[in-house]
Amino acid sequence: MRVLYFAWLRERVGRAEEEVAPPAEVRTVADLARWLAGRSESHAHAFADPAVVRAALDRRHVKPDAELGTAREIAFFPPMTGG
Amino acid sequence: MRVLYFAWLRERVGRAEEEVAPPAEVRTVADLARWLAGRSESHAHAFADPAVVRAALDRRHVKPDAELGTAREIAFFPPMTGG
Amino acid sequence: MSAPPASALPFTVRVTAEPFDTAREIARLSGDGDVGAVVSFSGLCRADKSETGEGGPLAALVLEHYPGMAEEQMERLLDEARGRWPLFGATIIHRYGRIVPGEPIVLVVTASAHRDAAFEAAAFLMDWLKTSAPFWKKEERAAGGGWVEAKDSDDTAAARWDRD
Amino acid sequence: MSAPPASALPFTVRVTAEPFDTAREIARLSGDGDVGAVVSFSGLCRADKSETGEGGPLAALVLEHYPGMAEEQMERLLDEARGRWPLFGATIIHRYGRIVPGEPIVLVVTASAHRDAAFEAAAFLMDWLKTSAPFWKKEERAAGGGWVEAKDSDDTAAARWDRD
Repeated sequence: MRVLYFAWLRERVGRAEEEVAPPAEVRTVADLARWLAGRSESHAHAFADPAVVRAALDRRHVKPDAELGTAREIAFFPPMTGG
Repeated sequence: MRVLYFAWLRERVGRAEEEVAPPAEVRTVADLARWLAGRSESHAHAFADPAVVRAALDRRHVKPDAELGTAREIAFFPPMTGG
Repeated sequence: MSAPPASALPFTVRVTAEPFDTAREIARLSGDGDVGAVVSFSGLCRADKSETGEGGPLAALVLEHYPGMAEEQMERLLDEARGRWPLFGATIIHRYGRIVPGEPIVLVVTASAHRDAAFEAAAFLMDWLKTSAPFWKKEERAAGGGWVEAKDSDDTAAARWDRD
Repeated sequence: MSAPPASALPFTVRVTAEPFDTAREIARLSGDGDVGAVVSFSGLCRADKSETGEGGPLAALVLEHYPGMAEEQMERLLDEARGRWPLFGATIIHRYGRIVPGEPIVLVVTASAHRDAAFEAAAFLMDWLKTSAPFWKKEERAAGGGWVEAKDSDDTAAARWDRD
Protein backbone atom coordinates (compact mmCIF):
# COMPACT_ATOMS: atom_id res chain seq x y z
CA MET A 1 0.00 0.00 0.00
CA ARG A 2 0.95 3.64 -0.43
CA VAL A 3 2.05 5.53 2.68
CA LEU A 4 2.11 9.34 2.76
CA TYR A 5 3.81 11.54 5.35
CA PHE A 6 3.10 15.19 6.03
CA ALA A 7 4.69 18.05 7.98
CA TRP A 8 7.30 17.00 10.52
CA LEU A 9 6.57 13.31 9.98
CA ARG A 10 7.61 13.80 6.36
CA GLU A 11 10.73 15.65 7.46
CA ARG A 12 11.69 12.99 10.00
CA VAL A 13 11.06 10.03 7.70
CA GLY A 14 12.94 11.88 5.00
CA ARG A 15 10.42 11.26 2.25
CA ALA A 16 6.86 12.25 1.33
CA GLU A 17 5.67 8.78 0.37
CA GLU A 18 6.64 5.16 -0.04
CA GLU A 19 5.11 1.88 -1.16
CA VAL A 20 5.09 -0.83 1.50
CA ALA A 21 3.91 -4.44 1.72
CA PRO A 22 3.45 -5.15 5.41
CA PRO A 23 2.98 -8.76 6.57
CA ALA A 24 -0.49 -10.15 7.18
CA GLU A 25 -0.36 -9.67 10.95
CA VAL A 26 -0.33 -5.89 10.42
CA ARG A 27 -4.09 -5.36 10.56
CA THR A 28 -4.75 -1.93 12.09
CA VAL A 29 -3.47 1.62 11.67
CA ALA A 30 -1.60 1.30 14.97
CA ASP A 31 -0.05 -2.00 13.82
CA LEU A 32 1.18 -0.33 10.65
CA ALA A 33 2.64 2.64 12.56
CA ARG A 34 4.57 0.24 14.80
CA TRP A 35 5.73 -1.79 11.81
CA LEU A 36 6.84 1.34 9.95
CA ALA A 37 8.71 2.57 13.05
CA GLY A 38 10.88 -0.52 12.79
CA ARG A 39 11.98 0.15 9.23
CA SER A 40 14.72 2.68 9.98
CA GLU A 41 15.99 5.12 12.58
CA SER A 42 14.27 7.90 10.66
CA HIS A 43 10.96 6.08 10.83
CA ALA A 44 11.49 5.33 14.52
CA HIS A 45 12.07 9.05 15.14
CA ALA A 46 8.94 10.00 13.22
CA PHE A 47 6.73 7.58 15.15
CA ALA A 48 8.46 8.06 18.52
CA ASP A 49 5.34 9.56 20.14
CA PRO A 50 2.24 7.78 18.77
CA ALA A 51 -0.03 10.14 20.75
CA VAL A 52 0.76 13.03 18.38
CA VAL A 53 0.44 11.06 15.14
CA ARG A 54 -2.86 11.20 13.24
CA ALA A 55 -3.87 9.04 10.30
CA ALA A 56 -6.19 9.04 7.28
CA LEU A 57 -7.15 5.90 5.40
CA ASP A 58 -8.08 6.50 1.80
CA ARG A 59 -8.36 10.19 2.70
CA ARG A 60 -10.66 9.83 5.68
CA HIS A 61 -9.66 10.43 9.30
CA VAL A 62 -9.39 7.20 11.26
CA LYS A 63 -8.51 6.13 14.80
CA PRO A 64 -5.46 3.96 15.55
CA ASP A 65 -7.60 0.86 15.97
CA ALA A 66 -9.14 1.16 12.48
CA GLU A 67 -8.61 -1.92 10.27
CA LEU A 68 -6.50 -1.34 7.18
CA GLY A 69 -8.80 -3.64 5.19
CA THR A 70 -8.41 -3.08 1.47
CA ALA A 71 -7.34 0.54 1.73
CA ARG A 72 -4.83 1.60 -0.91
CA GLU A 73 -3.52 4.78 0.69
CA ILE A 74 -2.71 5.73 4.25
CA ALA A 75 -1.36 9.06 5.45
CA PHE A 76 0.36 9.89 8.74
CA PHE A 77 0.61 13.46 10.00
CA PRO A 78 0.63 15.63 13.12
CA PRO A 79 -2.56 17.36 14.36
CA MET A 80 -3.73 19.75 11.67
CA THR A 81 -3.09 23.50 11.90
CA GLY A 82 -4.99 24.92 8.97
CA GLY A 83 -7.58 27.67 8.92
CA MET B 1 -39.08 71.97 22.88
CA ARG B 2 -38.68 70.29 19.52
CA VAL B 3 -40.68 67.10 18.97
CA LEU B 4 -39.81 64.69 16.16
CA TYR B 5 -41.93 61.83 14.83
CA PHE B 6 -40.76 58.86 12.79
CA ALA B 7 -42.31 56.06 10.74
CA TRP B 8 -46.04 55.54 11.33
CA LEU B 9 -46.11 58.05 14.19
CA ARG B 10 -44.99 60.68 11.67
CA GLU B 11 -47.64 59.51 9.22
CA ARG B 12 -50.40 59.55 11.84
CA VAL B 13 -49.48 62.92 13.32
CA GLY B 14 -49.17 64.25 9.78
CA ARG B 15 -45.87 66.01 10.31
CA ALA B 16 -42.22 65.14 10.96
CA GLU B 17 -41.66 67.73 13.69
CA GLU B 18 -43.17 70.52 15.71
CA GLU B 19 -42.21 73.01 18.40
CA VAL B 20 -44.22 72.73 21.60
CA ALA B 21 -44.28 74.51 24.96
CA PRO B 22 -45.98 72.14 27.39
CA PRO B 23 -47.10 73.41 30.81
CA ALA B 24 -44.92 72.92 33.87
CA GLU B 25 -46.81 69.87 35.12
CA VAL B 26 -45.61 67.89 32.09
CA ARG B 27 -42.45 66.48 33.67
CA THR B 28 -41.80 63.06 32.13
CA VAL B 29 -41.72 61.49 28.68
CA ALA B 30 -45.01 59.73 29.43
CA ASP B 31 -46.56 63.04 30.59
CA LEU B 32 -45.52 64.66 27.31
CA ALA B 33 -46.93 61.78 25.24
CA ARG B 34 -50.28 62.13 27.04
CA TRP B 35 -50.25 65.90 26.59
CA LEU B 36 -49.40 65.61 22.88
CA ALA B 37 -52.20 63.03 22.43
CA GLY B 38 -54.65 65.75 23.49
CA ARG B 39 -53.56 68.21 20.82
CA SER B 40 -55.55 66.77 17.91
CA GLU B 41 -57.28 63.67 16.63
CA SER B 42 -54.17 62.90 14.59
CA HIS B 43 -52.02 63.06 17.70
CA ALA B 44 -54.51 60.93 19.62
CA HIS B 45 -54.35 58.31 16.86
CA ALA B 46 -50.54 58.30 16.89
CA PHE B 47 -50.34 57.85 20.66
CA ALA B 48 -53.35 55.51 20.96
CA ASP B 49 -51.23 52.57 22.14
CA PRO B 50 -48.44 53.90 24.40
CA ALA B 51 -46.97 50.38 24.69
CA VAL B 52 -45.67 50.53 21.11
CA VAL B 53 -44.27 54.05 21.26
CA ARG B 54 -40.56 54.51 21.98
CA ALA B 55 -38.78 57.77 22.78
CA ALA B 56 -35.35 59.38 22.60
CA LEU B 57 -34.42 62.47 24.60
CA ASP B 58 -31.67 64.53 23.00
CA ARG B 59 -30.94 61.48 20.83
CA ARG B 60 -30.67 58.89 23.58
CA HIS B 61 -33.16 56.12 24.25
CA VAL B 62 -35.21 56.77 27.38
CA LYS B 63 -38.00 55.07 29.30
CA PRO B 64 -41.45 56.64 29.69
CA ASP B 65 -40.70 57.72 33.26
CA ALA B 66 -37.59 59.69 32.24
CA GLU B 67 -37.68 63.38 33.27
CA LEU B 68 -37.72 65.84 30.39
CA GLY B 69 -35.39 68.15 32.37
CA THR B 70 -33.68 70.62 30.09
CA ALA B 71 -33.78 68.45 26.98
CA ARG B 72 -34.21 70.41 23.76
CA GLU B 73 -35.28 67.59 21.46
CA ILE B 74 -37.52 64.59 21.94
CA ALA B 75 -38.38 61.98 19.35
CA PHE B 76 -41.26 59.48 19.31
CA PHE B 77 -41.17 56.39 17.11
CA PRO B 78 -42.23 52.75 16.91
CA PRO B 79 -39.79 49.93 17.79
CA MET B 80 -36.84 50.12 15.43
CA THR B 81 -36.52 47.77 12.45
CA GLY B 82 -33.09 48.55 11.05
CA GLY B 83 -30.25 46.18 10.33
CA MET C 1 -12.83 41.72 28.76
CA SER C 2 -9.67 43.13 27.18
CA ALA C 3 -7.28 46.02 26.91
CA PRO C 4 -7.48 47.91 23.63
CA PRO C 5 -4.81 46.71 21.20
CA ALA C 6 -2.09 49.12 20.16
CA SER C 7 -2.87 48.80 16.47
CA ALA C 8 -4.64 51.70 14.82
CA LEU C 9 -7.09 50.68 12.15
CA PRO C 10 -10.19 52.85 11.83
CA PHE C 11 -13.47 52.55 13.73
CA THR C 12 -16.05 53.98 11.37
CA VAL C 13 -19.79 54.50 11.18
CA ARG C 14 -21.61 55.77 8.12
CA VAL C 15 -25.25 56.46 7.32
CA THR C 16 -25.78 56.86 3.61
CA ALA C 17 -28.37 56.68 0.85
CA GLU C 18 -25.79 55.26 -1.57
CA PRO C 19 -24.78 51.62 -2.12
CA PHE C 20 -21.46 50.81 -0.47
CA ASP C 21 -18.40 48.91 -1.59
CA THR C 22 -18.17 45.86 0.64
CA ALA C 23 -14.82 44.84 -0.80
CA ARG C 24 -13.22 48.19 -0.04
CA GLU C 25 -14.55 48.20 3.51
CA ILE C 26 -13.11 44.74 4.19
CA ALA C 27 -9.79 45.70 2.60
CA ARG C 28 -9.55 48.78 4.84
CA LEU C 29 -9.54 46.53 7.89
CA SER C 30 -7.16 43.89 6.55
CA GLY C 31 -3.98 45.82 5.85
CA ASP C 32 -2.44 45.68 9.30
CA GLY C 33 -0.10 42.78 10.07
CA ASP C 34 -1.63 42.31 13.53
CA VAL C 35 -5.03 41.40 12.11
CA GLY C 36 -5.61 37.65 11.93
CA ALA C 37 -9.38 37.62 11.47
CA VAL C 38 -11.81 39.83 9.55
CA VAL C 39 -15.53 39.09 9.69
CA SER C 40 -18.05 40.86 7.51
CA PHE C 41 -21.81 40.74 7.64
CA SER C 42 -23.90 42.02 4.72
CA GLY C 43 -27.61 42.42 5.24
CA LEU C 44 -29.51 42.42 1.95
CA CYS C 45 -33.04 43.31 0.94
CA ARG C 46 -34.83 40.00 0.28
CA ALA C 47 -37.26 39.52 -2.60
CA ASP C 48 -39.74 37.97 -0.19
CA LYS C 49 -41.15 35.74 -2.91
CA SER C 50 -43.13 33.67 -0.45
CA GLU C 51 -45.50 36.46 0.56
CA THR C 52 -47.11 37.21 -2.75
CA GLY C 53 -50.52 36.76 -1.20
CA GLU C 54 -50.76 40.13 0.48
CA GLY C 55 -50.16 43.19 -1.63
CA GLY C 56 -48.12 41.39 -4.24
CA PRO C 57 -44.37 40.80 -4.29
CA LEU C 58 -42.01 43.22 -2.57
CA ALA C 59 -40.94 46.03 -4.90
CA ALA C 60 -38.61 47.74 -2.44
CA LEU C 61 -37.93 48.62 1.15
CA VAL C 62 -37.95 52.30 2.05
CA LEU C 63 -35.80 53.00 5.10
CA GLU C 64 -36.44 56.03 7.27
CA HIS C 65 -33.89 57.07 9.88
CA TYR C 66 -33.29 59.64 12.59
CA PRO C 67 -30.38 61.72 11.27
CA GLY C 68 -27.85 62.48 13.96
CA MET C 69 -29.12 59.94 16.44
CA ALA C 70 -28.48 57.08 13.98
CA GLU C 71 -24.79 57.96 13.73
CA GLU C 72 -24.49 58.60 17.48
CA GLN C 73 -26.15 55.31 18.31
CA MET C 74 -23.88 53.41 15.93
CA GLU C 75 -20.85 55.08 17.55
CA ARG C 76 -22.12 54.00 20.95
CA LEU C 77 -22.48 50.42 19.68
CA LEU C 78 -18.90 50.47 18.43
CA ASP C 79 -17.69 51.79 21.80
CA GLU C 80 -19.58 49.03 23.57
CA ALA C 81 -18.10 46.38 21.25
CA ARG C 82 -14.57 47.74 21.77
CA GLY C 83 -15.06 47.45 25.51
CA ARG C 84 -16.05 43.80 25.19
CA TRP C 85 -13.66 42.44 22.53
CA PRO C 86 -10.06 43.26 21.54
CA LEU C 87 -10.83 44.80 18.16
CA PHE C 88 -8.27 46.49 15.90
CA GLY C 89 -10.92 48.17 13.81
CA ALA C 90 -14.60 47.97 12.89
CA THR C 91 -17.04 49.48 10.44
CA ILE C 92 -20.80 49.89 10.46
CA ILE C 93 -22.55 51.23 7.37
CA HIS C 94 -26.32 51.56 7.26
CA ARG C 95 -28.30 52.79 4.28
CA TYR C 96 -31.55 54.68 4.20
CA GLY C 97 -33.94 55.50 1.36
CA ARG C 98 -35.35 53.13 -1.26
CA ILE C 99 -33.60 49.76 -1.55
CA VAL C 100 -34.67 47.09 -4.03
CA PRO C 101 -34.37 43.31 -3.52
CA GLY C 102 -30.83 42.05 -3.81
CA GLU C 103 -29.28 45.34 -2.69
CA PRO C 104 -27.35 45.68 0.56
CA ILE C 105 -28.91 47.50 3.52
CA VAL C 106 -26.28 47.16 6.20
CA LEU C 107 -22.63 46.18 6.50
CA VAL C 108 -20.67 45.31 9.62
CA VAL C 109 -16.96 44.51 9.48
CA THR C 110 -14.78 43.61 12.47
CA ALA C 111 -11.04 42.98 12.65
CA SER C 112 -9.22 41.26 15.47
CA ALA C 113 -6.20 39.06 16.13
CA HIS C 114 -8.38 35.96 16.51
CA ARG C 115 -11.57 34.64 15.02
CA ASP C 116 -13.74 34.40 18.13
CA ALA C 117 -13.54 38.12 18.90
CA ALA C 118 -14.23 39.07 15.28
CA PHE C 119 -17.22 36.71 14.98
CA GLU C 120 -18.76 37.63 18.32
CA ALA C 121 -18.34 41.37 17.89
CA ALA C 122 -19.94 41.27 14.43
CA ALA C 123 -22.92 39.25 15.70
CA PHE C 124 -23.27 41.59 18.68
CA LEU C 125 -23.22 44.70 16.49
CA MET C 126 -25.88 43.26 14.18
CA ASP C 127 -28.14 42.19 17.06
CA TRP C 128 -27.94 45.60 18.68
CA LEU C 129 -28.32 47.49 15.42
CA LYS C 130 -31.61 45.69 14.84
CA THR C 131 -33.08 46.77 18.14
CA SER C 132 -31.40 50.06 19.04
CA ALA C 133 -30.44 51.94 15.88
CA PRO C 134 -33.15 54.38 14.78
CA PHE C 135 -34.12 52.98 11.39
CA TRP C 136 -37.58 51.95 10.24
CA LYS C 137 -38.44 49.85 7.20
CA LYS C 138 -41.53 50.29 5.08
CA GLU C 139 -42.46 47.74 2.47
CA GLU C 140 -43.41 48.92 -0.99
CA ARG C 141 -45.66 46.43 -2.81
CA ALA C 142 -47.70 46.61 -6.00
CA ALA C 143 -50.87 46.85 -3.90
CA GLY C 144 -49.85 48.84 -0.87
CA GLY C 145 -47.26 47.77 1.66
CA GLY C 146 -46.75 48.97 5.19
CA TRP C 147 -44.33 49.35 8.06
CA VAL C 148 -42.29 46.32 9.01
CA GLU C 149 -43.03 45.28 12.58
CA ALA C 150 -40.25 44.70 15.09
CA LYS C 151 -39.69 41.03 15.85
CA ASP C 152 -39.63 39.55 19.32
CA SER C 153 -36.83 37.31 18.08
CA ASP C 154 -34.68 40.41 17.54
CA ASP C 155 -35.22 41.50 21.13
CA THR C 156 -34.30 38.02 22.28
CA ALA C 157 -31.16 38.05 20.14
CA ALA C 158 -30.10 41.43 21.51
CA ALA C 159 -30.84 40.40 25.08
CA ARG C 160 -28.35 37.55 24.99
CA TRP C 161 -25.58 40.17 25.14
CA ASP C 162 -27.01 41.81 28.26
CA ARG C 163 -24.75 41.84 31.25
CA ASP C 164 -26.03 41.18 34.71
CA MET D 1 -32.50 21.48 11.62
CA SER D 2 -33.84 22.57 8.24
CA ALA D 3 -34.87 21.52 4.77
CA PRO D 4 -32.52 22.71 2.04
CA PRO D 5 -33.84 25.92 0.46
CA ALA D 6 -34.92 25.87 -3.17
CA SER D 7 -32.48 28.59 -4.17
CA ALA D 8 -29.44 27.52 -6.14
CA LEU D 9 -26.35 29.52 -5.37
CA PRO D 10 -23.08 27.59 -5.51
CA PHE D 11 -21.44 25.54 -2.78
CA THR D 12 -17.74 25.71 -3.56
CA VAL D 13 -14.44 24.56 -2.13
CA ARG D 14 -11.05 25.54 -3.50
CA VAL D 15 -7.48 24.75 -2.52
CA THR D 16 -5.06 27.09 -4.19
CA ALA D 17 -1.58 28.58 -3.99
CA GLU D 18 -2.84 31.90 -5.33
CA PRO D 19 -4.32 34.84 -3.45
CA PHE D 20 -8.10 34.99 -3.81
CA ASP D 21 -10.53 37.80 -4.46
CA THR D 22 -12.63 38.15 -1.32
CA ALA D 23 -14.93 40.70 -2.93
CA ARG D 24 -15.74 38.46 -5.87
CA GLU D 25 -16.46 35.50 -3.61
CA ILE D 26 -18.88 37.54 -1.50
CA ALA D 27 -20.55 38.97 -4.61
CA ARG D 28 -21.09 35.44 -5.99
CA LEU D 29 -23.23 34.62 -2.97
CA SER D 30 -25.19 37.88 -2.85
CA GLY D 31 -26.96 38.00 -6.19
CA ASP D 32 -30.00 35.94 -5.34
CA GLY D 33 -33.06 37.79 -4.07
CA ASP D 34 -33.69 35.17 -1.39
CA VAL D 35 -30.42 35.90 0.39
CA GLY D 36 -30.80 38.23 3.36
CA ALA D 37 -27.49 37.62 5.10
CA VAL D 38 -23.97 37.03 3.85
CA VAL D 39 -21.16 36.43 6.35
CA SER D 40 -17.53 36.27 5.37
CA PHE D 41 -14.52 35.27 7.42
CA SER D 42 -11.01 36.07 6.24
CA GLY D 43 -8.11 34.47 8.08
CA LEU D 44 -4.88 36.40 7.58
CA CYS D 45 -1.23 35.66 8.27
CA ARG D 46 -0.28 37.75 11.32
CA ALA D 47 3.05 39.53 11.64
CA ASP D 48 3.45 38.11 15.12
CA LYS D 49 5.44 41.12 16.27
CA SER D 50 5.29 40.10 19.88
CA GLU D 51 7.44 37.00 19.49
CA THR D 52 10.63 38.56 18.28
CA GLY D 53 12.55 36.80 21.03
CA GLU D 54 12.74 33.40 19.42
CA GLY D 55 14.09 33.17 15.90
CA GLY D 56 13.27 36.76 15.03
CA PRO D 57 10.07 38.14 13.53
CA LEU D 58 7.88 35.97 11.34
CA ALA D 59 8.92 36.20 7.68
CA ALA D 60 6.21 33.91 6.34
CA LEU D 61 4.03 30.90 6.96
CA VAL D 62 4.53 27.94 4.65
CA LEU D 63 1.42 25.82 4.41
CA GLU D 64 1.61 22.17 3.46
CA HIS D 65 -1.54 20.25 2.58
CA TYR D 66 -2.75 16.79 1.58
CA PRO D 67 -3.92 17.21 -2.01
CA GLY D 68 -7.16 15.42 -2.66
CA MET D 69 -8.04 14.86 0.96
CA ALA D 70 -8.06 18.62 1.63
CA GLU D 71 -10.73 19.21 -1.01
CA GLU D 72 -12.73 16.14 0.05
CA GLN D 73 -12.64 17.15 3.69
CA MET D 74 -13.78 20.68 2.87
CA GLU D 75 -16.66 19.23 0.82
CA ARG D 76 -17.64 17.08 3.79
CA LEU D 77 -17.61 20.17 6.02
CA LEU D 78 -19.91 21.99 3.61
CA ASP D 79 -22.27 19.00 3.53
CA GLU D 80 -22.34 18.95 7.31
CA ALA D 81 -23.06 22.69 7.46
CA ARG D 82 -25.86 22.36 4.89
CA GLY D 83 -27.44 19.67 7.03
CA ARG D 84 -27.41 21.93 10.09
CA TRP D 85 -28.37 25.35 8.67
CA PRO D 86 -30.62 26.51 5.81
CA LEU D 87 -27.86 27.85 3.55
CA PHE D 88 -28.38 29.09 0.01
CA GLY D 89 -24.70 28.89 -0.83
CA ALA D 90 -21.28 28.73 0.79
CA THR D 91 -17.62 28.97 -0.17
CA ILE D 92 -14.43 27.72 1.46
CA ILE D 93 -11.09 28.69 -0.03
CA HIS D 94 -7.84 27.59 1.61
CA ARG D 95 -4.39 28.50 0.40
CA TYR D 96 -1.17 26.52 0.60
CA GLY D 97 2.43 27.49 -0.06
CA ARG D 98 4.31 30.53 1.24
CA ILE D 99 2.17 33.30 2.70
CA VAL D 100 3.62 36.52 4.09
CA PRO D 101 2.15 38.59 6.95
CA GLY D 102 -0.96 40.51 5.94
CA GLU D 103 -1.94 38.02 3.23
CA PRO D 104 -5.10 35.92 3.45
CA ILE D 105 -4.86 32.20 4.23
CA VAL D 106 -8.47 31.14 4.35
CA LEU D 107 -11.88 32.48 3.33
CA VAL D 108 -15.30 31.24 4.37
CA VAL D 109 -18.48 32.81 3.00
CA THR D 110 -22.02 31.74 3.89
CA ALA D 111 -25.34 32.98 2.53
CA SER D 112 -28.73 32.45 4.13
CA ALA D 113 -32.10 34.11 4.50
CA HIS D 114 -31.32 35.22 8.06
CA ARG D 115 -28.28 36.31 10.00
CA ASP D 116 -28.14 33.62 12.67
CA ALA D 117 -27.74 30.78 10.17
CA ALA D 118 -25.08 32.67 8.20
CA PHE D 119 -23.08 33.59 11.34
CA GLU D 120 -23.28 30.17 12.94
CA ALA D 121 -22.45 28.24 9.77
CA ALA D 122 -19.40 30.43 9.12
CA ALA D 123 -18.11 29.99 12.69
CA PHE D 124 -18.75 26.25 12.49
CA LEU D 125 -16.87 25.92 9.20
CA MET D 126 -13.88 27.82 10.58
CA ASP D 127 -13.76 25.80 13.79
CA TRP D 128 -13.88 22.51 11.92
CA LEU D 129 -11.41 23.63 9.26
CA LYS D 130 -8.88 24.33 12.01
CA THR D 131 -9.08 20.83 13.43
CA SER D 132 -10.07 18.56 10.56
CA ALA D 133 -8.76 19.94 7.27
CA PRO D 134 -5.34 18.51 6.38
CA PHE D 135 -3.18 21.63 6.36
CA TRP D 136 -0.02 22.24 8.37
CA LYS D 137 1.69 25.56 9.01
CA LYS D 138 5.44 26.03 9.30
CA GLU D 139 6.87 29.32 10.49
CA GLU D 140 9.71 30.89 8.57
CA ARG D 141 11.84 33.20 10.72
CA ALA D 142 15.15 34.90 10.19
CA ALA D 143 16.77 32.40 12.55
CA GLY D 144 14.91 29.17 11.94
CA GLY D 145 11.22 28.68 12.52
CA GLY D 146 9.33 25.44 12.99
CA TRP D 147 5.98 23.73 12.73
CA VAL D 148 3.02 25.45 14.37
CA GLU D 149 1.55 23.27 17.09
CA ALA D 150 -2.15 22.52 17.24
CA LYS D 151 -3.96 24.41 19.98
CA ASP D 152 -6.16 22.82 22.60
CA SER D 153 -8.40 25.86 22.27
CA ASP D 154 -9.10 24.87 18.65
CA ASP D 155 -10.20 21.40 19.73
CA THR D 156 -12.44 22.99 22.33
CA ALA D 157 -13.91 25.36 19.76
CA ALA D 158 -14.61 22.50 17.34
CA ALA D 159 -16.10 20.34 20.08
CA ARG D 160 -18.83 22.86 20.86
CA TRP D 161 -20.51 21.81 17.60
CA ASP D 162 -20.51 18.12 18.53
CA ARG D 163 -23.91 16.51 18.70
CA ASP D 164 -24.79 14.09 21.42
